[in-house]
Amino acid sequence: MKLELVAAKKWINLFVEKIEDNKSELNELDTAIGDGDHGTNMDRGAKAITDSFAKKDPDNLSDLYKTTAFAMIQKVGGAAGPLYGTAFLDMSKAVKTDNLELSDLIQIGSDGLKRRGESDVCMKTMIDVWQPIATAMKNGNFNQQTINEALNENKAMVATKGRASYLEEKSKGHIDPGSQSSAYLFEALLEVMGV
Amino acid sequence: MKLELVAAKKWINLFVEKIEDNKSELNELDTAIGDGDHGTNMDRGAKAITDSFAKKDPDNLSDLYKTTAFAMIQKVGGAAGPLYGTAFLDMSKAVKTDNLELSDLIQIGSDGLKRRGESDVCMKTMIDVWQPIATAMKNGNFNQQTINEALNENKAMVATKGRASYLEEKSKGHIDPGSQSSAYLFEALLEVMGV
Amino acid sequence: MKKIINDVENIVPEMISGLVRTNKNLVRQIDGTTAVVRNDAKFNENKQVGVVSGGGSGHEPLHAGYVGDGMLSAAVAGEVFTSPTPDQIYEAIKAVDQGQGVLLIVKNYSGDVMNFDMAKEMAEADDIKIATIVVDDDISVKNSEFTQGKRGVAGTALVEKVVGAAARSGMNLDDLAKLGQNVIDNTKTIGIALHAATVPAVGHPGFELKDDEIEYGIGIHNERGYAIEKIKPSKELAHELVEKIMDEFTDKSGSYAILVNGMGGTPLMEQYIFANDVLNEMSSKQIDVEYSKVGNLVTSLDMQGISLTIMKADSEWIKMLQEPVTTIAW
Amino acid sequence: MKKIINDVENIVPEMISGLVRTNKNLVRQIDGTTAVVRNDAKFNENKQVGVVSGGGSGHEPLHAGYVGDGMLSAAVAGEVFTSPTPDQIYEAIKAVDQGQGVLLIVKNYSGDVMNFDMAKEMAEADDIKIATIVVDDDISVKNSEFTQGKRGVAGTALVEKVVGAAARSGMNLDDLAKLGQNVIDNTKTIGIALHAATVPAVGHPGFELKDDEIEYGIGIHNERGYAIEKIKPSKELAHELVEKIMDEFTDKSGSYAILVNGMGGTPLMEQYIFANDVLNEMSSKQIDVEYSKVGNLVTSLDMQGISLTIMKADSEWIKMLQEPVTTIAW
Ligand SMILES: Nc1ncnc2c1ncn2[C@@H]1O[C@H](COP(=O)(O)OP(=O)(O)O)[C@@H](O)[C@H]1O
Ligand SMILES: Nc1ncnc2c1ncn2[C@@H]1O[C@H](COP(=O)(O)OP(=O)(O)O)[C@@H](O)[C@H]1O
Ligand SMILES: [Mg+2]
Ligand SMILES: [Mg+2]
Ligand SMILES: [Mg+2]
Ligand SMILES: [Mg+2]
Repeated sequence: MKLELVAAKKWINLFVEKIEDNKSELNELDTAIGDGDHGTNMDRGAKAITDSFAKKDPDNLSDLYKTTAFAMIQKVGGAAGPLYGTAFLDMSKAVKTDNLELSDLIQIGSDGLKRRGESDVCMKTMIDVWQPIATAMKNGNFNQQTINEALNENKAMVATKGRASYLEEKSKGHIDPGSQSSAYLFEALLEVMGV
Repeated sequence: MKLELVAAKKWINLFVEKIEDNKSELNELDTAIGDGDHGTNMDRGAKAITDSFAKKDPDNLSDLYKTTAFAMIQKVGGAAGPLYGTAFLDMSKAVKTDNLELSDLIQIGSDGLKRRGESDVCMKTMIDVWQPIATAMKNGNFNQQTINEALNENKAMVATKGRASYLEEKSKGHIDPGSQSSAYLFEALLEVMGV
Repeated sequence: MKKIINDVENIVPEMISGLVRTNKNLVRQIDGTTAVVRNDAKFNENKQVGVVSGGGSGHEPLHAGYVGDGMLSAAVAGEVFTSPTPDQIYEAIKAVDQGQGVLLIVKNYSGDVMNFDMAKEMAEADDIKIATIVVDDDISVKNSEFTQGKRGVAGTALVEKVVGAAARSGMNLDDLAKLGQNVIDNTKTIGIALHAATVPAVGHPGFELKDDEIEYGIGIHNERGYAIEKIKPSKELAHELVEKIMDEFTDKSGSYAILVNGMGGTPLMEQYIFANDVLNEMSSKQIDVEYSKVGNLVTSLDMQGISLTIMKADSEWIKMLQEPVTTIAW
Repeated sequence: MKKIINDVENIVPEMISGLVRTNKNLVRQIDGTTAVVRNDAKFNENKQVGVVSGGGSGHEPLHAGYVGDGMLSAAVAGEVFTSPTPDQIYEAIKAVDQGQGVLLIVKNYSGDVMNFDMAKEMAEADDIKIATIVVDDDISVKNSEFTQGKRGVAGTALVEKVVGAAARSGMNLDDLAKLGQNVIDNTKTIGIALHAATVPAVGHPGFELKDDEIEYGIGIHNERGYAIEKIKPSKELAHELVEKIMDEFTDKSGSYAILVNGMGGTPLMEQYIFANDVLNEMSSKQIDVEYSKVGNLVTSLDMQGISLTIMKADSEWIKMLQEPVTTIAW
């Protein structure tokens, strides 16, 4: 399956909505094992996306993802800004000439996260959501269950990257905030895909 | 009635005891309408008196009051130090050649307070205890009742001197801490007088 | 009460010892006292009027933090919130007198006034010339015959800065006292508290405020203020405090200096936000601010709160405020 | 939560505006950013390697308070506890580059590292020479492959001081980066909290401690530490922290510098008492302390607590720590 411009725009807009609705929940998750700002950071990014779209409505896929990336890079800060920013920037570059299968697109985003964060799955970061979803898409069985399972596994992990890693064993039993915001991204995608 | 050396020494020692026993109560009174340190201040003075007596046991009345005065001046600080210090220093000077009637002695102390504090009765300070007691002594009717009434009147006053005066009307309904410590001084005196 | 201390009785000597040992090039402690005096080469060469201040502890960095070239010659620390004793002040006076006399800067509390007075009498017996100025910048207390008079609060730091600069420049004792009094008359402060201070010997906050309340007009010793209100945005606080203070100046022309002072438990972040709002207020009133300073200058232990000081200052005073000094904390 | 602020969203721009407007002679703000850059005459004449630091806000006076002659060329403020964005850092780099390149001083947090890295890539595309040093002085976190590595905390201020002095003296970019890394390797910090900080956007403290508890090993963003214990006298705290830090130095000879740092809500009084105890500990271990500094240098909003930094510093570094600087807050 490929996502065309209209659907992709709806995806990003739904993501923006979900972030705004769950700002305090994300802050609370980050208060438990981080520094309490992930909701505030992502909300700033969400508002920046809306502003950018209002200023210039993206008229092709590459532009849509690039605009999203720049809003995140320029407004989010923290760890989440460069991470989401790099994922979407890489996705934007990849669809410059041709659209891609969703599974390939998300895999490219996931690889961007790994490169920017010098990290991988099982370190209790948002990669624990992106990578299993990219894989599930490739296998044709991406659904809400995929997201829930990814979050559950993430919750049980001990962090080895990001702020939560300072807590070592004590990071267990909490959902990583970046994984939760990524879960919203993919729940938005599910809605758009109509699954 | 006159107080001779042995009785006078007992008086000061009893005062020291009462101050030490009631340090936190005096701090609490001062917390309500001052800055919370009157008990700590007086306790420091009390310990200094004991130390001075241990170093050199005063062998005449003038020396006894002077040692008390110096301990207060050098160790108490705040408002209470110079006030008690001046009262006892003036009393020490007055008994240099001859002992005095108690009523005259306390009147001299009370006058010392007024001079040092540029203050008088009805300003909600320790003078509200010293002055009525000096007067009662002159009239031959000094007893526990005198002290209680002085404190009661003091409690009802609005402060116009010292820190409590910043509270204006709100200083009403609290006993002035310096008046309470002076009450201990005169309760100690009552015990020594055997009334 | 949770505090990083040892015995409550030793708080002041241990604090002064820590301050002196970490600043040996700037200050030394006078033996047997908790008084701190300049320890720089220039001090011993120079002949200037000595400037001595002091008062209860708990207002750090006031006063010891302001000892040094261009500000105080010595500072005397009393117990927490308690005036120092006359003998300590007397020792400080003797340590700084260079034959031109000594100016005492006293905050207007009966304890401080009485103890400095006794010290003055002791020094005068040694033929040391002494003048005293009493700082009473807190406009939240009315200056009437029914009170002790206004309190000395954060404006004290500005007074010490101007007087210190003038003393360094060689001004004589009489003129210095006149200048100091003039500065005091043109310096007005008001403070608010979000949370009272905890005096170590007492062990609990001096008063309680609800989660959404602030108190206007508090002193620096947990003295209660004149009103409790719901907390407001910084902008509105700035508006109210600026109005209140500027009302005290009959002639609003000329230039001004401001000090936004943290009470000890309030982060610099909030102080800068408030300072920004104060400057907005001042410029909307077309009042010319030529000097501004922000920080924990005159604190009240761990109190959360802020005070605003406005000084009507001609260009000479502004210059004196700006001059570099060599102190621990200015 | 009671704070003197306006909208939570505007905390950082309003704070930076307050800081810049009250220090116009020292710093200016780069248009459209919350980056602050030197504004003194000497800066524009001088040709030196630029030194840029930055990070999340809430640690004031770090970093903007250290911009000035002899320390930082510019500082970039992110949102509260949030790394600044690459474009802001990039603007600061461009504003300070004088042809000799720019050194970035970054605290070791994934957000800071990533955003400074992106800014570096942007600047290098403009042919500006960039070197980066990453401060990781917090020994309470083990430096293993299983964590992000050690955190950058209060030692950052000392690193900025030494590197700033060397940059002023004309050291080139490569040597400066080498010096900086060497200083970092010899700087160790550990912190304790009595009360967690309240992030304005969250509205409640990051964690709760009982009335008699302290937490060892906390970070400057409310990161939990390694142990909760009953509060102890300052002496015992000093003993434990000094032991823990000195264990990290294999060779205990030579001279040392110490920094006793308040976390924002802890009065100077307690900091000096603790410093006194630290100096006692050091001298009982016959360790030679040649420089010491006390104050709220690297804070964590309104956190109550303290950190101790010990740096093994040869006489040249000690001299660089002592050199006067012209900044808002050093
Ligand atoms: N090195 C990394 N690799 C991948 N993801 C990371 C890394 N570091 C942090 N993250 C992600 O970033 C999230 C934190 O984002 P945020 O709270 O906005 O930034 P900060 O940690 O700077 O406050 C974490 O929950 C985690 O998912
Ligand atoms: N001007 C004054 N005249 C007489 N008594 C005074 C005066 N000022 C203060 N006092 C007395 O001193 C007491 C306060 O002493 P203390 O708490 O030890 O000092 P401080 O007020 O400096 O903290 C008051 O309760 C009052 O009785
Ligand atoms: Mg975070
Ligand atoms: Mg008192
Ligand atoms: Mg007192
Ligand atoms: Mg953050």
